[in-house]
Amino acid sequence: MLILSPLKRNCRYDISAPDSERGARRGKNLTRFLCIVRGPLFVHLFAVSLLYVGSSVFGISVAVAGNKVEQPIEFPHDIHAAKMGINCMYCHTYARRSLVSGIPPLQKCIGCHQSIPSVRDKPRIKKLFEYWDKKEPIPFKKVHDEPEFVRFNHERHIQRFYFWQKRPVQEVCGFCHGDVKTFTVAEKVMPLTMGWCNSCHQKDHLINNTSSETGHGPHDCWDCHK
Amino acid sequence: MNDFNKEEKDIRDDIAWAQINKDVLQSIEKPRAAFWYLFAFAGTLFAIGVGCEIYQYQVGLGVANFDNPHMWGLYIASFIFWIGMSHSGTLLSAILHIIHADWRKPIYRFAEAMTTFSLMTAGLFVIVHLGRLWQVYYALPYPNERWAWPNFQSPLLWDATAIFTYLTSSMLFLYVGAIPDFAICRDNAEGWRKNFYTVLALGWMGTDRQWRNFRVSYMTIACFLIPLAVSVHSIVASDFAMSQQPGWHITSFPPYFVAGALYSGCAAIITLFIMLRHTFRFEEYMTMPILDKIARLTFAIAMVWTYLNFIEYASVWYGDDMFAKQVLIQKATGPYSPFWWAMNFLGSVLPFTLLFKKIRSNLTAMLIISLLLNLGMWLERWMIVAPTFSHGYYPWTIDHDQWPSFVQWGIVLGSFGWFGLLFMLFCKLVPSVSMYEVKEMVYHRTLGRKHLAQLREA
Amino acid sequence: MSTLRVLGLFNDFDAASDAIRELCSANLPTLNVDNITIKSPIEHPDVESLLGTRPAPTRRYTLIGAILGASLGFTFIASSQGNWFAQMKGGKPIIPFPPDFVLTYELMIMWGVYVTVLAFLVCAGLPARMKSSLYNSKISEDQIGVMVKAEKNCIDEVKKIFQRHNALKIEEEIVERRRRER
Amino acid sequence: MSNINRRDFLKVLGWGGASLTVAGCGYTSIESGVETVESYVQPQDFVVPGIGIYYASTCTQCEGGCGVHGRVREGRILKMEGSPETPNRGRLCGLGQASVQHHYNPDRLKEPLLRQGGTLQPTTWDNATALLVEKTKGVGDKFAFLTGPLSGHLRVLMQNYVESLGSKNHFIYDPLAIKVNRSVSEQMYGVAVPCYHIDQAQLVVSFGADFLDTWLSPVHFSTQYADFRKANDSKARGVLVQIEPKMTVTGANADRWIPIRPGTEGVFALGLANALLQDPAYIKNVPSSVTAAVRGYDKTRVSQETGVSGEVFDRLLALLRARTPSLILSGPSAEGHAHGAQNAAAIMLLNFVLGNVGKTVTAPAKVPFPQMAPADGDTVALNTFNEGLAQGRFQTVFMYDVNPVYTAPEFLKLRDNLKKAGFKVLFTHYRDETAEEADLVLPLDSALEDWGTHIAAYQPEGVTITMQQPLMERLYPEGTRSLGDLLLELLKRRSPEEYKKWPDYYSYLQDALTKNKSAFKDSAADDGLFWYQTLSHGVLNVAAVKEQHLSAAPGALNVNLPGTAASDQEFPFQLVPSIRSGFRDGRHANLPWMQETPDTMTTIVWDSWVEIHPKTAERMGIREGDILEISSKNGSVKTQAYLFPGIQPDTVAVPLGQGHEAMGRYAKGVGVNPFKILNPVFEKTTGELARYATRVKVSKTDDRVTVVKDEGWSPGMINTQLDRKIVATMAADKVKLFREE
Amino acid sequence: MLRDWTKYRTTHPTGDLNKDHPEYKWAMAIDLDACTGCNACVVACYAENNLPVVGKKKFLHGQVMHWIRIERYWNDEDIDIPHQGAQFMPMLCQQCEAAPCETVCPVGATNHTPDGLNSQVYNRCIGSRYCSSNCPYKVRYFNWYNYPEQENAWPDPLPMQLNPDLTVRTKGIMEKCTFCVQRLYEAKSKARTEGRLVKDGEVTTACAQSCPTGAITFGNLVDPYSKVGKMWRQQRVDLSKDVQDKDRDGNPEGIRGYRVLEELRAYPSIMYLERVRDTQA
Repeated sequence: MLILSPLKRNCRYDISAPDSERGARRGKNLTRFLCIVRGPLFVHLFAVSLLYVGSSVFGISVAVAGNKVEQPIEFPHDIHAAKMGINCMYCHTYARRSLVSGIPPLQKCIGCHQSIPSVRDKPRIKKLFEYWDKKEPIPFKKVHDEPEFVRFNHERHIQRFYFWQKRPVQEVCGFCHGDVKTFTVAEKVMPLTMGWCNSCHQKDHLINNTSSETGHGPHDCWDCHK
Repeated sequence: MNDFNKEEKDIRDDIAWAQINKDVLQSIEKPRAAFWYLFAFAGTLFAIGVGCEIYQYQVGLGVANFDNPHMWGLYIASFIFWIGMSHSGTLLSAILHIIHADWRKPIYRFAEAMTTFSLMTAGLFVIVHLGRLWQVYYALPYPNERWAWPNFQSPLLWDATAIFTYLTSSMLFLYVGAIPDFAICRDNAEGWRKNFYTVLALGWMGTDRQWRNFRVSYMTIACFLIPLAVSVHSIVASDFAMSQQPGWHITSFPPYFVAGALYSGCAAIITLFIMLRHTFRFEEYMTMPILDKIARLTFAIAMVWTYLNFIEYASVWYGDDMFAKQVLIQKATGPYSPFWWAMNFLGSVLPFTLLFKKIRSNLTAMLIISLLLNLGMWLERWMIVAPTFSHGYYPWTIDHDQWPSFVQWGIVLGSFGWFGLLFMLFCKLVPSVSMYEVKEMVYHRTLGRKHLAQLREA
Repeated sequence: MSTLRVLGLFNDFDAASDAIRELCSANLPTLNVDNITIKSPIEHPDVESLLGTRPAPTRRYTLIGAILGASLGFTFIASSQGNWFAQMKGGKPIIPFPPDFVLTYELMIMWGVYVTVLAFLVCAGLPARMKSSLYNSKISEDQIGVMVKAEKNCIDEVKKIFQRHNALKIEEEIVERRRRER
Repeated sequence: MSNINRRDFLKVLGWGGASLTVAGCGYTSIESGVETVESYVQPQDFVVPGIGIYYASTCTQCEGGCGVHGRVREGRILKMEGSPETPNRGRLCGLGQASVQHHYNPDRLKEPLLRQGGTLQPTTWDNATALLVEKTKGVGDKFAFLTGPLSGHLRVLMQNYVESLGSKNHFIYDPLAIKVNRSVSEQMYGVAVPCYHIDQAQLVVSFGADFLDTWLSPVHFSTQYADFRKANDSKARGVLVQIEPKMTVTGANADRWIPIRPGTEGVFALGLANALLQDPAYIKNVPSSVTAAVRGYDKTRVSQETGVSGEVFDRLLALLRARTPSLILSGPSAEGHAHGAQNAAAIMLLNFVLGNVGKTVTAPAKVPFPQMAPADGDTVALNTFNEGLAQGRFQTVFMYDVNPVYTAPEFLKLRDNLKKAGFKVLFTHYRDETAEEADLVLPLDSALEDWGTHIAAYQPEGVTITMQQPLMERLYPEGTRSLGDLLLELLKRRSPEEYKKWPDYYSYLQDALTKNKSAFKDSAADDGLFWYQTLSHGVLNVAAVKEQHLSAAPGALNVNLPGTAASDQEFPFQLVPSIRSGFRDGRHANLPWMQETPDTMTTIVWDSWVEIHPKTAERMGIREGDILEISSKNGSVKTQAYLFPGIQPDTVAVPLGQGHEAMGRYAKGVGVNPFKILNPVFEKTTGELARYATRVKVSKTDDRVTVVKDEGWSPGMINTQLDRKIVATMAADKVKLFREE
Repeated sequence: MLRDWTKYRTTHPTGDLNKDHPEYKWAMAIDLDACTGCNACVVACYAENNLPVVGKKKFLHGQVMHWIRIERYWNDEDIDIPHQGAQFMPMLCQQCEAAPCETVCPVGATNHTPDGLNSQVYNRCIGSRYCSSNCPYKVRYFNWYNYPEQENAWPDPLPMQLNPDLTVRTKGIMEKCTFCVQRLYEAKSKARTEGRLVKDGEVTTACAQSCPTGAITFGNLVDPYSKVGKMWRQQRVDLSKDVQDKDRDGNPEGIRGYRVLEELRAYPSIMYLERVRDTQA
């Protein structure tokens, strides 16, 4: 496999790379390890005994999770989410209605900012209005980008944890997206690997905040794989 | 008693032990030229195979000319063939060891090596045949960040486990059995070989303690290997028997496969026997009587195989499974019929030539026959795999003209090259005749003669 | 008083066994049967039997290995099938016994063999550093060596016995000093 | 993706970018900061990324005019579905589905082409429009416009334009026209296209009318067919009998498929009529003249002329007697002969004899806007156009929605005649055969980018006007233009004050429809609301349609059918140029889906073939895959043989639509074009080209190929189920009936 | 695991549909008397599921990728002149309850979902093709080539038509009809948000939606009011039987429902209704 892997690279459509590649790119091995050692007792023992296998396969490295992404406009989440305390879904308005949460439309930013003269001359805001005048979308970079064979449904998670369980929105979104209050530009802090998803999907959660009835996430391959 | 004298000896019992060392050790230093020709030939075949594989890897399995009904082809057929090859090694080294048939001693070492290497070759085919072989690690049961385990219900996974077990076990068996010989090499070699063998010999000194434990453990492993070998090919058989397809879904497949395996294995041993005998000047040790014994063994197994073969046909013919019956008829009359009849002829009729002493004692004849038998066995595997695909349950996809492309053939050839390379390297590095055991053999014969003499006096 | 090791090389097993027999019967002081070692190119149970029964305990480990393989194998397979990812396949149970038995069987053999080999190495004291100089490449060829460890005083007697059974070669070394260092 | 203008495209439809990469290019692992995701600048409130929106429009793939709903996701049209509000009742055929591939076709023209120095060179639209104006300055009658069938406002503009140039030469050409049928129905029923109620018939006898696959409005008829076949204890299951030389899809679904000698359908029909009219119950249905006229067509004569056994004849007769109401349909294979009109008349006569008229054959509603009414094409148009060219009467020629160079038979020499015209303009989507002859080639918007109104020729339920509206932004905003806009612009040049109030075609449509919205069923009072409804429903039902009545005039029939042609030694076979629903007249040949979809009857793909009966083939020593040469007096084609039991033994069939020399990567060089070898036989009364009247000879060549088809087995095997229960068949009288729930 | 051991030891189908599938069991009923073989379903499937067009050469090698195919058989009796027309058969993945393909996959890329579908996880597939060799209907299709990339099955701008709800499969991956699972998923998600189950007719597959004669009926077998459920009950076809009661005594009252190769005990989820021909004609 090692000999052949260089050949493999030229196959852009291949929908899953060896884990060693992923691991090499950015390690979230601590969480990976946690994923391993949860579950049946024997799997636990087995995992410990075979950790060296694991490490060889998904290349353990001590790189910190998440990496800064260059964005055309350094959107300050800290100001909006922390200082202003704006609900995430005020801007990411599609999250509760669709699979994708969506980058807020430019209109949204302008809607408020044209009535906030105090910050109009800040460089970022200037840039923003430049785009608006050109009627061009801001070419933001995707920060949390699942592989395209994964169907992650924002609507379902928001419905379950925000609307039914009535958890605070920052907690609900933050579970996967990290504590945005502390970021300017969003960073990927969680591994978002299959094992990580499973670690949560196999837990029992309350159905809603009224009843004590619980249930766990779907176990059906086709719920997350497309 | 008298016939003990008359019977020609399968090994000279007055041969000096030192001589044995000399003869065998020289095989490692300077073989006949034929060795190097064979080596080059194997190399070429292997190169062809690699070329085809790279092409197939880059473009996709389509170039092997598979299609919707014909999902598998020569790869799986050859896979079974190589697994089958491996069994005779175990037969000679383990089974005959347990029943104390000591004529095995000069030849079991290379047979055992054959086991190991044909298993390696078979393993390659599993990977070559995959659509996304770079993902093969998905099939390994290791704890991973996906949290997904392989499917332990799949016969393919049993295969993997069984083959891995078999491969490693027979490797260990081979190695353990060779330790005393490594000691001999150590004591006689110079230069890098000295260090090489020193490491391998693990400081064997032939003390009674070492010999004692050696004897016990060697026997134990042998006992393990026999059920293992049987289980391995039964599991390979269950790849087919446990599926639902007409012509595969047959209860008698496991024994049938095992018999076929031993059969092709014995044939292969004859081939290699003759080659080694020539290239390494082993006339003293790989003697005609031994060849004669193998030939008889082969004939016996051939008859077992024939019997099971007919059982299979009969059970299909007289059963009421219309689909399976159609497949059988199509095998005998359809486009595959030449191969099918050839397989039956080579497998069941040709072995009868082994009844004749003249033929058994003619090296060239034996070489040709053994090769033909192997061909027959390979065809058998192909005839198990292909016709079922071309004439399955569903009439719309029944499609009789889909033949393997040059890529498939190339990779199959390559596998023979690969096996050849490994095997010859082995013979070059490890004494392919077990010296200490030949010594034992000679020693026991001497005792036997003494004992006889005493009897005579009395 | 210092202890020595003597190695006598004999041409064939008869000579060697006679020598051993005499050594045992000669009931020399401070000569223990356990201190007699045979070094031979091939295994030879009869001669070894002269030295009384000595243990070859590998089989015990084999049993342990096999049992371990079977039990752990099954537990592992069943638990990994039963973890959350498990989904029904072909209407079969999620933890189906027939396939698991096949795999258990294989794992049993696998561990059995591995442990046996390990046991062999351990029991046979391999890999060993050949520190004792009392080894002769002839042993791996065709001569049988009998090695005796004994006190200085009866060493000569031993040598005599060896010569009486026309040993081809007699070597000796002192193990005394080594012991004192320890 | 298409770099041409993806950027601008994304400006408006931002999320397109992201989802394109999502759909197209799989990324292998959890990325961060690799893909760009572009948000909307100003989204409409109903647009949610990740959720598809459906827009109503009209399918223009065939003359059926089905309403469609297009699924749009992030600004890209992904899939077409049938609209439940139109006669196709939410269904859509494969050809309709494939319209997206016309839209996204890699071979679509992206810029105007002008012939300079013999070759077509890219040019600008300004340049092109300027040329159009210049070349049409004062051409008067030297101007000709050859178009395909038209309806709705495009037809209005087209006529106005041609008139404004002072020309009368507007030719409407349809290579697969069923003009004969229409004119005969005109005589017999008094309407060109009556309504057929298959679902109400107990028995349908179709003389080669492939109504399930290619005839008039296939999807609508299929929905009717479903009801027709349903048996419950209130209604018996309808029986379908198909009489034709080559088995069509409809024939394949018939309870009884009767192969008949081509051209003798009329005789067979008269035979039936004659036999029926022995029975007083039927005599009263028709004037005595008819009874007299059909006398003499007795069973023996019929069976020896048509080659249909008397036993089969009797069975059918019994059925006709037993099952009423029935419905008799006349199709192209009966009409495509010199005496086609008489065949058709004879066949339609049966409807009168059996008293089906008014029951299963009724009058359609009259279209209240005559200038918008569907103008169906014919092949006479091509002949006259061709003559005009030959005499050099035309100096400027416009062509739209036609490919005459491909569809015209060889004997017309159209390619050469076209050279005599001074300036040839083609409005098209592809660089097809005609484009290669034209001087100016103008790329139009695809049907999914354009506005329009359509009135289908076949109006089963009242009169419906279907709206065509863009399902997505133009792929090539600079490259392509809407013909409506173009015509408006040209008209403005001529009479500005009349047209200046409409900036573009869209506003013209909106204005025109809103003005007489009173004419439509339950239309909102408010103009804005009305328009909104119109677009969201995509269909306008004309209120209070004028009821028509069929003028039962079977007397108009004057039958003197020829006997069977004396067996032709030189050309022993009759050629059936069969129609494939996927290709029609060949305009859809560049759709990969259509090429890849196996032909229903033969399962052959990506090629042409000649169907020949196994017995005949055996006689001539022909195996499947042999390359045969099919030659008529006017040329020959070479293609592979396919042994096909569903064909009359003295007949061979070659499908139309393949054999393009240009048009695109998928169509070019695939198969052969039987249009070319048709003989100059014309229908006597209408002058239509008799498509089924060509006699050919079949000669075997030395070449042989493997036929590329979906069915398995070995070459030449007739594909059966090998005693497996795959497709089970039950006799109608055994079936247990269930009450419809 | 030991707590609910029995859960791991159950087999399907148990005979109690609601026990096997508490919420959904997607199933089909295809009326062969209504099917005209017009191929609309085939094209609809190409459009919905991003199926590559393989071209003539690969089609010749039998490497076509249509998930649903229209089969055309001839009658053995009147082989010279097929008086009863042809026999058409839309064949797609039968979504068997006890699917032979599922057990044999070495990596478990194909499993049985709680909705009674036979799921195929493209990303998990390593291409051993064991599933297809074990499929009695041969309705699984393998990507022999890298169609999107190397074979350029979608030259620009055709990729814009690709449905973003599914992946574009690359070489070495097995694929098959999914009952348009992406549509089912959307409908289920919507229903879930509204706190209900999917209603009959709310969602359907691309083939069923396009079929001009409505020969294909798709729906939830568990839903007592679904059309498909009614048809199955009406035709007395029981999902969990390998021989239907009505067939034991030769089906005297002429009920048309049957399942293809039922005797193989794969318990397919698609019921066909026998084609009807009038013997008087």
